[in-house]
Amino acid sequence: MSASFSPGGLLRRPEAGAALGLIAVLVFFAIFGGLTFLKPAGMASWLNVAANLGVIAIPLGLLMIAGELDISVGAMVPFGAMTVAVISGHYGLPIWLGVAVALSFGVIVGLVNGVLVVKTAVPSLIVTLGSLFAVQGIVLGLTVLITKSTSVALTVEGPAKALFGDFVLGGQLQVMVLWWLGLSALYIFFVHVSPFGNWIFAMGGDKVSARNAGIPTDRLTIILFVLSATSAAFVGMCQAILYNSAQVAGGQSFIFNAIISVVVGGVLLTGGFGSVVGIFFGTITFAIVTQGIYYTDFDRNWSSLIIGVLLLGAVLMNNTFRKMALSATTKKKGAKV
Amino acid sequence: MSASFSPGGLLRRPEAGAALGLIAVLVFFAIFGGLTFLKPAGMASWLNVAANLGVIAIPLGLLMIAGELDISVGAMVPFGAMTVAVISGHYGLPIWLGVAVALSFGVIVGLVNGVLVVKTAVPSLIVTLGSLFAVQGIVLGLTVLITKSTSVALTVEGPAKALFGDFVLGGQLQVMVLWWLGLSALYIFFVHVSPFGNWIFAMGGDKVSARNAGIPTDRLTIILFVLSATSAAFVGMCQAILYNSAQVAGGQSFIFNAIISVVVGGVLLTGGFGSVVGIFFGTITFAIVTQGIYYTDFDRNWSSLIIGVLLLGAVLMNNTFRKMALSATTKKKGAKV
Amino acid sequence: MTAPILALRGVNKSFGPIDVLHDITLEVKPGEVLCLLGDNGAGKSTLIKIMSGVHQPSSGMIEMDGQPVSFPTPRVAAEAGISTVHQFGGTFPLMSIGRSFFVGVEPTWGWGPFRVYDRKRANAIAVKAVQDMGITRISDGDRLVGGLSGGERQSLAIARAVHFGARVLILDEPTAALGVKQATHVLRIVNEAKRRGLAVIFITHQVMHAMAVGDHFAVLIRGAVAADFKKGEKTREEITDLMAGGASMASLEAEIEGFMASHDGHPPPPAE
Amino acid sequence: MTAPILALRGVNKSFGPIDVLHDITLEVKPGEVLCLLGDNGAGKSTLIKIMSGVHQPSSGMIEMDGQPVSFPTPRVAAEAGISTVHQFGGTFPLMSIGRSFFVGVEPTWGWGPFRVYDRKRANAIAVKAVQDMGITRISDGDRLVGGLSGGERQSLAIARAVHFGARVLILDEPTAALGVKQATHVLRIVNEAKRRGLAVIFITHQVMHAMAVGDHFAVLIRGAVAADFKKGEKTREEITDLMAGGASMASLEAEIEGFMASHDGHPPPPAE
Amino acid sequence: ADIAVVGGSNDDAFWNIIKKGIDDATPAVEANGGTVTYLRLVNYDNFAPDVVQLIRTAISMEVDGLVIPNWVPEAEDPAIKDAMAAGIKVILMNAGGADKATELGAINYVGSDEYVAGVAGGEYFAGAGQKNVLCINTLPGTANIEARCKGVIDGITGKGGKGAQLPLPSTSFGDATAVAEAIKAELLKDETIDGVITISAGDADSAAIAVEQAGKTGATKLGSFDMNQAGLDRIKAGTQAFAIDQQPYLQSYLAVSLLAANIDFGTDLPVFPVLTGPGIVDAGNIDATLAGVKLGAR
Ligand SMILES: Nc1ncnc2c1ncn2[C@@H]1O[C@H](COP(=O)(O)OP(=O)(O)OP(=O)(O)O)[C@@H](O)[C@H]1O
Ligand SMILES: Nc1ncnc2c1ncn2[C@@H]1O[C@H](COP(=O)(O)OP(=O)(O)OP(=O)(O)O)[C@@H](O)[C@H]1O
Ligand SMILES: [Mg+2]
Ligand SMILES: [Mg+2]
Repeated sequence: MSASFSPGGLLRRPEAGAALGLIAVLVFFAIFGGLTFLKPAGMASWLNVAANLGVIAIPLGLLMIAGELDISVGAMVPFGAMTVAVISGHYGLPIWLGVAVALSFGVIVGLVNGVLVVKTAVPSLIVTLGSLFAVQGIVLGLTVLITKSTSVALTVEGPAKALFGDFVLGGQLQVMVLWWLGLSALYIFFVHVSPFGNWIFAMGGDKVSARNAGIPTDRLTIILFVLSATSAAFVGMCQAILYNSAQVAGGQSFIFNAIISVVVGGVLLTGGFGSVVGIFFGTITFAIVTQGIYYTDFDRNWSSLIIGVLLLGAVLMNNTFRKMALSATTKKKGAKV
Repeated sequence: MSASFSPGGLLRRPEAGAALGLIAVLVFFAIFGGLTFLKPAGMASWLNVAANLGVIAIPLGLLMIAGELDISVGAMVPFGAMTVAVISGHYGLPIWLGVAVALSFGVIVGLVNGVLVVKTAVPSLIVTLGSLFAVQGIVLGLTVLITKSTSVALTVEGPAKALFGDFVLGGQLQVMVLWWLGLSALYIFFVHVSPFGNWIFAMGGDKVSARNAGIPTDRLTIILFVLSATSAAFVGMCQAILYNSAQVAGGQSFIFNAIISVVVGGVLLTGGFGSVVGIFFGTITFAIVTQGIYYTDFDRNWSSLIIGVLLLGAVLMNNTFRKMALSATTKKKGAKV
Repeated sequence: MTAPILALRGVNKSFGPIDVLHDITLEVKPGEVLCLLGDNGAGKSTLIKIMSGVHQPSSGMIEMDGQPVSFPTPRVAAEAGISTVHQFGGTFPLMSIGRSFFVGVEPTWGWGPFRVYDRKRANAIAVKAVQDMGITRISDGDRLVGGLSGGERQSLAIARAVHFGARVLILDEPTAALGVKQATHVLRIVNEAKRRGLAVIFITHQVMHAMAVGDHFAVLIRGAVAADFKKGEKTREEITDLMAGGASMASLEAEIEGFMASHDGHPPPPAE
Repeated sequence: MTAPILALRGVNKSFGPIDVLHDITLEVKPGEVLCLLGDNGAGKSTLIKIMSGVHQPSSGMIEMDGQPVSFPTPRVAAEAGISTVHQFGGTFPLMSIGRSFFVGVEPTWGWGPFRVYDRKRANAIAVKAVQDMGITRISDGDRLVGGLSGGERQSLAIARAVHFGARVLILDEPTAALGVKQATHVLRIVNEAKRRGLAVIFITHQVMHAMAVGDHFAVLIRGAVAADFKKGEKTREEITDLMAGGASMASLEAEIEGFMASHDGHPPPPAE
Repeated sequence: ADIAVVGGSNDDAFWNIIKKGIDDATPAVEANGGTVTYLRLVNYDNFAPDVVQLIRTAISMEVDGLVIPNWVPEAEDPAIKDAMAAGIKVILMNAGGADKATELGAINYVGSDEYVAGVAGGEYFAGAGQKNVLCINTLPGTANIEARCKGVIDGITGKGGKGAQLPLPSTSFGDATAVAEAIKAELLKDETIDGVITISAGDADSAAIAVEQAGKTGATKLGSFDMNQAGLDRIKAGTQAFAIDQQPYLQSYLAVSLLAANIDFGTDLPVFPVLTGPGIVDAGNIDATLAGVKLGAR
C-alpha cells in the first residue's frame, strides 16, 4: 500500500513480484510461442481471456484482502448468462430488463452470502461453497423447467450489444476489455486513492481492531460480497450477449482461475496485503500462461503440467519479493492455509 | 479433544454437531426417500460413497486441523488409478508391483508438497493447487504417451482383487468400506489416544508455540501431506481395480467433497479443532445427502440446490454447537477464510 | 466542581450466562485521570469496551455531559470524542504507519465520491504524533507497522488515540509491554492530556504507574466497584491489596522479601 | 563458587542484514536468578530464543556444564533441561488444560507404537501444577485453555515450564499481563525454583520485580551487554537508567512527579 | 497449409482419439510445408465462450484453414464467419451437420452428430426390446452432452418406449463410486428401467458395476457413447450391449486431410456431407474394433 516512489519502495510494493512474474512468462512465451503471440491478434487472444477473468478476480481479490473468500462466483457466471438469455432470449422481453434482472440476481446472491458470513460464524469458504451448489441447482432446475433445454439462444442488437457484448477496435478486442480497464481504474481509485481502500486492508489485517477503529466491518463485508457476485453475473451476462447463447454448466474453473490470478498478483491468502494493480498483472499472467500454450509447439497433453509449474514459479518469485518487503515483519503469525 | 464422558462434556465434543447433522439428514431422507433408502442395498449405496471419500477426508481433515490444506488429492485419485492400470493392465506386470508403484507415487507427491510448504512461505492452498495442475498434466501426458489412450483397462483377479477392489458381505459393500472402518479406527487411535494427535492439534492451534514446545512441526507437516496424497492414490488404485478401468479425467470433485465432509464433521477451517469421529460422521452425512436424493421423488435437476441447502444447514447446526462448546473462548482471533 | 464528561449509571453486562459486570456506576471529569484497577478477569476491559461502543450494556445507562447516550458501534463513540487504546491489537502490521494511524478517519481532499486519501498529510501528522511520544527514530510514514518493535507499535496506538481523543482518552494497560523509558513517556502523555482538559481512563496493574498519574481510583473486584477514592485517600499498601482483589498482599510481599532477607540476597545451597 | 550451568560465549545474531546481538557473553549458575533487562527491542527475547533452541547463533558458542553444545531445535534444548516461557503464545486455546500442559512430552502408558496418552495422569499433574501457582479455581483438566483468563493462561504456561524445567528456567516477561496477585505468585515461584537449585533467567521491564528476585543482573543495550552486576552493586535509580537504554530517567520521573506536586494532586482548570 | 483444429476437453477419451487422427494426418500436411495446431478446451465449464475464444485464437494465428465442431451455432457462427472473412477456409467436424456447413459456406461437414448418434442408441435399445431407458449425464448443462441424451430419449420414445435423463450433480463428476451408486439407486427405485446408457466410456465402467450390484445383470442392458478397452471387453463378455461409435479418428483424419488438400491443391470431394457414423459396436463387430483400440484409433 505504501505509495512511496523510491526505487527501493517500488520493489517493496505488492505488485512488484506480480510484475516480474508477468515479464517472466511474457519472455517465456515470446521465446517458445514466436511472433504471432505478440501481434495484435495474438495479444487480443489473451487480453480477452484476462478481461473476463479480471472483472471477477479484482473484487474476489478485494474480498481476499479483507480476509474472506467467495467460491460462489463459479455459479454466478452461468446464472448471469442464463438469466439474460431466458428473459431476453426465451421470453423475448427487452434486453435492458434482462440485464437489470441478471445484475440484481448478482446483488441478491451477494447479499445472502454477505449476511450469512457476517451473522453466522461459518467461514466464508463454506458459506459460498453452499451457495455455489445452491445456485448451480437453481440455474439447472429453473432453466430446464422454463425452457426444457439447457442451452438458450439470445440475439441482441443495438446499444446493448455494443455496450456489453461486441468486439471493438478492429474487431479483435471484446468490449469486456474496456470494462475491465475502466473497472480496474475505478477499483484502483477506490482501493488505493480514496480512503475506503484503507478500510479493506485494515479489516484483513485485524477485523476486531478494524471494527474498534470505527470501520463498519459488517457493511463493508457485505458490500464486497455483493461486488464479487454481481461482477460474476455481469461477466456471464456479457458472455451470453456476445456469444448469443447461454449454457447451464459448472463454471467451476472460474473459481480456481480467479484465485490463482489473485495470489499470483501478490495478495496474501491470509488477508491484509495486496493491490489492485498486482491482481491486474496476475490476471494477465494467468491468461498468458493458459493461452500462450496454444502458440507453442508443446504437446497439448502436457499443458496442465506446464501451467502448474509456471504458476508455482510465479508465486514463489512473488513470495521471495514479499519476504524482502516485509523482512522486518516477523511477529505476524496466523493461520497459514 | 476433551475426553470427559459427562452428558455436558459429550455435547461439547467436536463430533456432537456432526452427529446431530447426520441424524437430521438420515431422518430427512428416511421420510422423503422411503424404505429402499434404509434397506441394505440402499445403505450400501451411501456407505460405499462415504468409504471412498472418507479414506481421503480423514487425512485431509488432519491436515486442516494442523492448519494446512491439500488440493492436490483431486489429481492423486486419477494418478493412483492410472498408475496401477498402466503397470498391471497395459504392461501386464504383476498387480502387486502396480499397487506398490501407485502408492509410492502418492508418497512422492506428498513429500514434494510437504517439503515445498515447509521450506517456502507459500500457503499450502497454492502449493497444492500448483501440484494439482502439475500432476493432472503428468497423468494425461504420460498416459497418452504410453497407451495412446486416456482410458486404460485392467483386469485383476485373486487376492489383490479381494483385498482392494471387490464387494464383500453379500456383494453390496465395497471392500473399501472395511478399509475405511479399519483406517478410521487407526486414525482414532493415533489422533485421540496416542500422544501424536496432541501434536497435530497443537500445530494447528499455534505453529510457532508448538515448535517451541518441542514438536517436530516440519516433519509432522510433511508426514501429513504424504498421508493425504497416498490415501488419495490408494482410493484411485482401488477404484481402478474395482471398475477394471482407469480414466485420466475426474477426481476434482473429491477436493470440494472432502473439504465439505471435513467441515461438516466439525473441523475448524482455521485449524486446531476437530476430531476423526466428527470427520467420519461428516463424510457419512455428505454421502447421504448426495446419494439420498436418488431415493426421493425430487426432480433430479434440483439436486445441487438441495445439496447446497442441506450442507449449509448441517454446518450451521454444527457451528451453533461449537459456539456453545467454546462460549468462553473469545480471544482467539485469526484469519477467517 | 466540574461536571462529569462520561458517566456509567448502574451498568450490568453479561455474556450469555456469564455475568461480568454488576451495577457499575462511575464517572470521569475533564482534566482528571481515572485509574481503573483490579485483578485479572475483574472486568476492566469489558467496562471500557462498553464505554467505547464495542459492547452494549445488558442494562444500565451511559451518560455524556449529563445526557443519556448509546454507542451502538465504536464509530459512534469515536465521533462522540471517545478514543480508546485496547489491550490487544489496534495496529495493522501490513499497513503503513500513516495509514494505520488514520484507519477509519482518513484525511482526504477533493469532494463527494472522489475524495482522495491525503497520504502526505496523513504521514506527516502520524510521524509528528509518534515523535511527540518520544519515538524519534520514526521519520518515514510509509514504513510498514510490522517493522516496528512492540513498544513502538504500542506508542503508535497511543499516539493515535491521543490525536483523536477530543474529550475522553481510554488506555487499557498501555504500559504492559513497554520498557521503562517508553512507559515513562506514556505517563507523561497522560499528564499532558490531563493538562489539556481531557478526561483520561487509565488501566494498569502497576501501582507505581497508577499512583504517578491517577487523580481518582476505581477498583473492580469480580465485576463490581469495590472501592472508589481520590488520590491521597489510601496508602500504596491499601491500593495494592485492593488491586489484588482484596487479598492481603502485605503477607505475600513480606514472604518474598523476607526470604530474600533471610538469605541475605544469596541463594541457598542447591537442594539435594 | 558453583560452576555455570549454561553460558553464552561471544554470541552474535543477525537476521539477514539486521544485527540484533553483538558478542554476548553471559552465564547463569544453579540456584541463581539472572535478570535480563533492557529497553524494547534491545534483543532480550532474541537472546533467550538462542538459549532455548528457537534460533541458532550466527556465531559464538553455547556451553552447558562447561561443554560446548548446540540446540538445533527447541526439543533438543528442552531435553537438555531448559524450559522456556516465551513472551508470546505458549498455550493453545482450543486444547484442554491437561493436553496443553503436556504438549510435546505427553505422558503415556503401553509400549511401542501403541503408547496411549494418559489423560487422567496428565490432567491430575496439570491441575496440581496450576493450583500450586495459586490458581485454585482450576480443578478440571479437561477444560479448554481458551476459557481461561489471560492471567490464568500465563500461569499455566509458567507452571508448565517449572514442571519440566529440570535445570534452567527461562521466563520472558512473565508478569507483563498479570495482576498484582498473580505477579507476586510468579515471583514466589521464581524464588521457589531458585531454592530448588534451578538456574532462572528472568526478563522484565519492572524494576521492582527485578529487584525482588534477581541475584545477578545483565542489561542489554542495542544488542550488547552494557552492564553485568550482582545484587546490591547498583541502586534502583542506576538500574532504572540502564533499563531505559542509558537514558537518564531521573529527569523524566522528576518531571512527572514534579508536575503532580506542583498541582498538589489536583487537575489544572480545563484548558480553553 | 497452416491448419488449426478446435476440439474438446484435454482428458476426454473421445477427443484423444480425434487427436490421434490429427497426429496421423499431420505428416502429410507438413510434407507440403504446412502445420497443424490443435486447440483444445481445458474443460466444459464455460463452454460457448471458451470455444469461441479458441476460434479467435486460431484467427489470430493467421492460419489458412480451420476445422471446427459447431456445437453452439448461435455463439460460434459469428466467429466462424469472421474466420472466413479473414480468408480462412473452414470444415465443420463432429457437430453442426450438412445444412449448417452450407449455410456458413464451409467446405464440407465431416462427422456424425451427437443428436443423431443418440437417436441411433435409443433405437438400438428399442430394437433389442428395451422399454425404459435412462441416460446418465455426468455433465449436465453441457450442450454437446445434452444432445446425446436428448437423442437417446427421442430415439426410444419414437419407437414406443420411454426414456429419461439422470443429471448428476457436479459433486459426483469423476467419482466412479458416486456415479455407480447413483445409477444403482435409480435402478432399485424404478424396477422398470431396462436400459442404461452413459455419455462417456468411463461412466460405463461405473454403470456396469451398478447394474451388477442392483442384481439386474441381463435384465438391464447397458450402452455407452464412445468406447474404451474395458467397455469393449464387456461387450465381448456380453455384460454390455453396445457402444455408439462415431469413429472420431476418421472425423479428424479426413477433415484435416481434406482441408489441407483443398487449400494446397484445390481438390474437392463430391461427397457432401462426409458421414463417419453413427456406428454401433456390439457383439457382431467387436473383434475388428478391438484391434483398432490397441492402436489408439478407436
Ligand atoms: N466476549 C466475551 N464472552 C464471554 N466472556 C467474556 C467475554 N469477554 C470477556 N469475558 C469474560 O469476562 C471476564 C472479564 O474479562 P476482562 O477482559 O474484562 O477482564 P480484565 O479485567 O480486563 O482482565 P485483565 O487484567 O486480565 O485484562 C473474564 O472472566 C472473561 O473471561
Ligand atoms: N525473526 C526476526 N527477523 C528480523 N528481525 C527480528 C527478528 N526477531 C527479532 N528481530 C528484531 O530484533 C530486535 C530485538 O528484538 P527482541 O524481540 O529480541 O527485543 P526485546 O528485547 O525482546 O524487546 P521487548 O522488550 O519489546 O520484548 C528488534 O529490533 C526486532 O525487530
Ligand atoms: Mg483487560
Ligand atoms: Mg521481548
